[in-house]
Amino acid sequence: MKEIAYRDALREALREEMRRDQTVFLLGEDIGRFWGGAFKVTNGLAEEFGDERVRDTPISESTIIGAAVGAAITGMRPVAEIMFGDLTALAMDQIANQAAKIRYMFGGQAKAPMVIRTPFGGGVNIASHHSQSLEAWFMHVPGLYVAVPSTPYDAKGLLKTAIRGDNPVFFCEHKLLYPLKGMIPEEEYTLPFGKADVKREGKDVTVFATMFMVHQALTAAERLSRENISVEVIDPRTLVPLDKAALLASVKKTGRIVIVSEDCKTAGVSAEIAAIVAEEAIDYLDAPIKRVAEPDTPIPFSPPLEKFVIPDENRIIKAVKEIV
Amino acid sequence: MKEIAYRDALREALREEMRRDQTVFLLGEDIGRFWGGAFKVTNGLAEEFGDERVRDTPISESTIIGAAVGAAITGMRPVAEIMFGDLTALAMDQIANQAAKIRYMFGGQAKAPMVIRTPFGGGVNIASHHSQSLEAWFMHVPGLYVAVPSTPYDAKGLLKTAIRGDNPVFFCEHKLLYPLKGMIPEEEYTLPFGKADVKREGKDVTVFATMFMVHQALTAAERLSRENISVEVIDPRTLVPLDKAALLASVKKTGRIVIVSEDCKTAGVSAEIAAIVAEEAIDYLDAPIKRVAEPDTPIPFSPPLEKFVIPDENRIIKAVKEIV
Amino acid sequence: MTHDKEKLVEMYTKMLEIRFFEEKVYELYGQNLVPGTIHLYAGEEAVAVGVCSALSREDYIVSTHRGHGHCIAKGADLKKTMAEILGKKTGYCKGKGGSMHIADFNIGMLGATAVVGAGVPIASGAGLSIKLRGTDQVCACFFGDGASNQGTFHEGINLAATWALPVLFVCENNLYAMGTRQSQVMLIENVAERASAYGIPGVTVDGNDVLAVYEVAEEAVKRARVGKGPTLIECKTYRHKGHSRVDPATYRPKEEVAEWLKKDPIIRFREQLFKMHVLTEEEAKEIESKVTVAINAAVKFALESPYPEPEEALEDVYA
Amino acid sequence: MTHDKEKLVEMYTKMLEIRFFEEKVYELYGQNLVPGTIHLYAGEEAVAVGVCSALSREDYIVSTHRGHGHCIAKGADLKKTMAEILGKKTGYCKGKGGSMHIADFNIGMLGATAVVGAGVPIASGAGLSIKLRGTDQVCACFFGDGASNQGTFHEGINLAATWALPVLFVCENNLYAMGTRQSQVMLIENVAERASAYGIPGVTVDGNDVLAVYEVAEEAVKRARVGKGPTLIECKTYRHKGHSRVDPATYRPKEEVAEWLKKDPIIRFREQLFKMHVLTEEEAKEIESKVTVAINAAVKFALESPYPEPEEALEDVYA
Ligand SMILES: Cc1ncc(C[n+]2csc(CCOP(=O)(O)OP(=O)(O)O)c2C)c(N)n1
Ligand SMILES: Cc1ncc(C[n+]2csc(CCOP(=O)(O)OP(=O)(O)O)c2C)c(N)n1
Ligand SMILES: [Mg+2]
Ligand SMILES: [Mg+2]
Repeated sequence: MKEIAYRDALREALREEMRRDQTVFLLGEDIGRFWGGAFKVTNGLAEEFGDERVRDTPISESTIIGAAVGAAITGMRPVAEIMFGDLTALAMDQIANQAAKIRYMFGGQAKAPMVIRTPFGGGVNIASHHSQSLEAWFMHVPGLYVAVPSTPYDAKGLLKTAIRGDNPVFFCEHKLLYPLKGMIPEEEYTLPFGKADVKREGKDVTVFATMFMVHQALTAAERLSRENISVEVIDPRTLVPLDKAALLASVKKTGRIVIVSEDCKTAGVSAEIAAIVAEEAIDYLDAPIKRVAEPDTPIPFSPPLEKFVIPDENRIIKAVKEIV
Repeated sequence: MKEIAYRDALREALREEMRRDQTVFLLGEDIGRFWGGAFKVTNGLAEEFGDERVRDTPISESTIIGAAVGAAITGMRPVAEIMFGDLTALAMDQIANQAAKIRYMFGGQAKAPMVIRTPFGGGVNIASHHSQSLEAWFMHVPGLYVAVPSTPYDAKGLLKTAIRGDNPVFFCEHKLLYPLKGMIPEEEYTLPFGKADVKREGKDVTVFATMFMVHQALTAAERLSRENISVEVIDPRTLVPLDKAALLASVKKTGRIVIVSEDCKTAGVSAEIAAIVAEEAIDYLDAPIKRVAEPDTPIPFSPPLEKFVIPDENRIIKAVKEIV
Repeated sequence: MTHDKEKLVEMYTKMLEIRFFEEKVYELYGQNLVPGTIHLYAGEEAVAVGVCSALSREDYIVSTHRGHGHCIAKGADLKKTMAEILGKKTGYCKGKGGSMHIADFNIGMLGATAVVGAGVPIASGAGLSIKLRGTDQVCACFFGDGASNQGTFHEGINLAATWALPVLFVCENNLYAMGTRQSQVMLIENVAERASAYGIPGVTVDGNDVLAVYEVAEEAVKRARVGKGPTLIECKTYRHKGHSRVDPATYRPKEEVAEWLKKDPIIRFREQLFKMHVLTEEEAKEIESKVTVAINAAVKFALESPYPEPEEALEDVYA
Repeated sequence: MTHDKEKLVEMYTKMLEIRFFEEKVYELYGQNLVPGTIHLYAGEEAVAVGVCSALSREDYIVSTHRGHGHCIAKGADLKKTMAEILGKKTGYCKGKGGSMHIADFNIGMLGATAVVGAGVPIASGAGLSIKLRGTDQVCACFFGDGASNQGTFHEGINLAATWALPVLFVCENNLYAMGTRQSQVMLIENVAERASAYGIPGVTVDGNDVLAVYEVAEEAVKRARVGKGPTLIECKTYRHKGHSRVDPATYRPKEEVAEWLKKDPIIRFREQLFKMHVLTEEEAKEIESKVTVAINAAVKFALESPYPEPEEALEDVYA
């Protein structure tokens, strides 16, 4: 095992897959030798693989994705970076109407093995156009997979799987996670999609969380344990496919669930999770379902404002206490 | 009272508001004198109000919305038409990042009184790029209102309110509803946002439905009544703001809810409604929450395939029977 | 210009196939046998055939809502095309795509997208793929005059230009986007003028003259294959029918329609072939009956084919 | 060219205000007093001031992530601008917007969007609004070289061209988009050449020469006010610092940076004013100290202002 930062784990995945498979290549704005990616994920890769396979693009988000689609359906495995998750809105047609549907519309003739990497999340005071978490939009698009790694280990293993798979994967990263360190094996590994990870076992209440919120949930769980409340923290690792079995098993065990998600509450990730539990495990619930999410506002700039809207351990603790 | 088709009711709303207020104008592709709108909603308006106020645009969805934003924040009240709801994906940045956030980002200085009209829904065999229902994406965007009229009466009343309001409104229409007829008053009226309509009263089970699904729900309710199952059909009319009080009151009364929505199930409209009930009325539920929605597939072309994916009265009846 | 008789006859035959195919689709639609909507290619045959004749089987094309002609020109099977348009299980896309989403990956037909303009970046991506794989393929991307006002046109062509990708951007300028005249939505007369914004060649050609289109396309293909990058080719043409099957197209002046009908690309090409002594009246008749037979067989096949089973709707979402 | 002394001095003063303002922001950022990120305008002052000097208070501007300069040039209050950048309640947007989303609707500053290129259609919309309301306002839209590769650039300008909207599309070509050189992402040398794709005038001007910019802008404003439609103005300029505060900008050759620093628009303009006898050394000093005082007052105001209350985050979502 070795210790590595989330961003470096992502880079290792890219590097290993690019070495293994000549059809893998990267495209995006400022991902090449002059910048190395806005968050440095691709730093050094242009030097190793050349400018042909690590391509700096114009500021044309829609075409970054469109070009990836065209390359993917003709034999390549592009990994496209959209510099900020908010900007995926510019490419929504290419993502949702083209990449995701191209296989289906054409009756299974085509496949589009491509990955769209993008950072979501707030916490660094860059306001409404650079701080959103929009996973829910993409969960709502059949044909896409949606990965949401919360640790370096998950990030590397899931990204390798994403690149090797034959479906378009919307791969979410998180600005605050990039510097986060964690242990990963020295040897090569991949992680399956649709397999949740119990980040902490517990018996009184299930906390379902993704991305940066997993860490808030773990902190909350630790603090609650001192008050003898035993929290189970479930991290789905991919939202599509979703490990429903793990989610429901945990809920059936604890009888309570708090769903934590760093996106606007209405029609967000937490809504779908709550709905699944309400459909399939309601008889096991001993308390109402709780959602901890952002209020329905854009993300404000000023630190006290931003801090107010992004869920934190205190809000999780409060929610847990309301139902145990 | 008079009988009128949904599309004509919409046109009446546009005409009345354009007569009342010089700042109201329309823009969109083929909405003018040569075509009158792909679904004929704007037919005849260019003749009455001139080409300056009923503007045919280039095929530039993103700029149709962007131009509406620019006009709205400088004193006009644009009503933009996007020819098919699927194509809003092309304008997602202008809708979600600009129109919706412009007020908030600028600390309340600006307002963007604009309406985005677009038809959703399947049923006419025009396949994956022209048949989706994407309301959930827009519910997830704070700063937007989302209207979902199911009848000529609701369509006219809500559209007038949308035009008069000071917020951007995402106004959903439905292809199969355009020819649908219904009664409306002779005299002028408007309908408030955030006020649900009980389309049919009942006591055994609540069926929450929107748009074309309201009619499927009513048919199902009628059929179920013959088996002595009393169904209450709730139509929220606007998804944002949502009349939670009416929803919860109905659920508390019936103890059961089936949520019907013509969109892909995962992270769709039905997820949010289910989540609200699971958070706020779980103790009143006598059965699991049921969602009736599209399976997670794009909309296929061939009639038997399309019919299979779009929810209908039979699926609603089946869902109701599973919980009563 | 090619003087290869076989090739010229093949081009003529393809054009005829498209025309007869579209006439059948028109007819079947009137009989309520075609679900949904259709956008006929009749009148524009010289564009698809001119361009595709300059391509090899390994080359790619990216198509649009008005895609039947592109398919046939690239060599698609008439039966599977017709079956798809009728929503049958035996169609190219098993009935999932229909008229607006036909594709045949075996012949490099990368599919039709019904989002106007969305094919442009996809074509650039195919060009990029070619470049990275180091083959000498090219990709031809069809789109309309209306599509040239989409952001994707700008972005996609700029990308291909900058990276010198082997792509032909073929604007089928039929003067209208639905009911909207070109002059209502842009100030310039020739869409090809936009090429200068990307530093690539732009050519405007008579889109009803199949040999002229062929020549321009051949030149562009040559450039593309040797790494000189994309060309924007604008073909001035006209659709004989309304935008879609239900459109009476009353927004078009009668004289304009009449004038363009006189420029029918098939009649023109036939006259030319006669003059060139490549074709005799008799041979022309023969081709016509051969094509009629083929189209009728396609219709029969499509009509007799079963619809997909409802549950098949759940397949093909993921690989 | 204007020879009105008052106007020239005002232009010079504005440029200085921007420069000193940016220097303070740079300094405050280093002291951890500026949250988030900032994109400094230093070096590009001649563009904003040249253009805005050709506008009246009633005219509009649409701005970008690099927007401090646009604000100040349009006449924004230094205090409220600085307070916003520091996230204070007294800022233009009550701390909700920050550096990338400043706006002052009272002076026609319609706000900065941080989505590159997104302002272009919004500016066209403002132009449309002007046309429909029948006022004689114009709207100037600022954006970068990088932004000119966005689909919105194409769509937005085409719309304004077609409808003859009173808009100035001002491309601040500072040669780079983050670390990406212009030549990496387009083949043409002058973004202004793209104007021909829309049938409107395109002008490339030395963006470090405030009077040259002013003249070109004045001409474009004149055209716009009489209904002749938009102009695309490309101003070649250079940012003195990195893209954002944390960028060391090592991708730029040292010689290039040195050369451009020599072309500093403020120094150049001052020399010009001396030569024109519009300004004396002494007067220049006076202006400098006046501006210094103003900037210091703005900093003091901003630093002493309170942050918003957390719950204010919930306000201003809907009207
Ligand atoms: C992005 C988008 N906008 C609108 C439509 C609706 N629509 C379908 S075809 C068409 C006109 C296209 O015109 P053009 O590009 O000139 O192609 P043509 O139909 O003339 O071949 C429109 C507006 C669409 N399918 N996609
Ligand atoms: C649509 C979009 N893509 C990417 C970014 C990230 N980004 C911010 S500024 C910038 C460079 C913009 O370059 P240019 O338009 O030349 O303006 P400049 O910064 O040089 O003034 C990028 C890529 C963004 N904010 N928006
Ligand atoms: Mg056309
Ligand atoms: Mg730049």
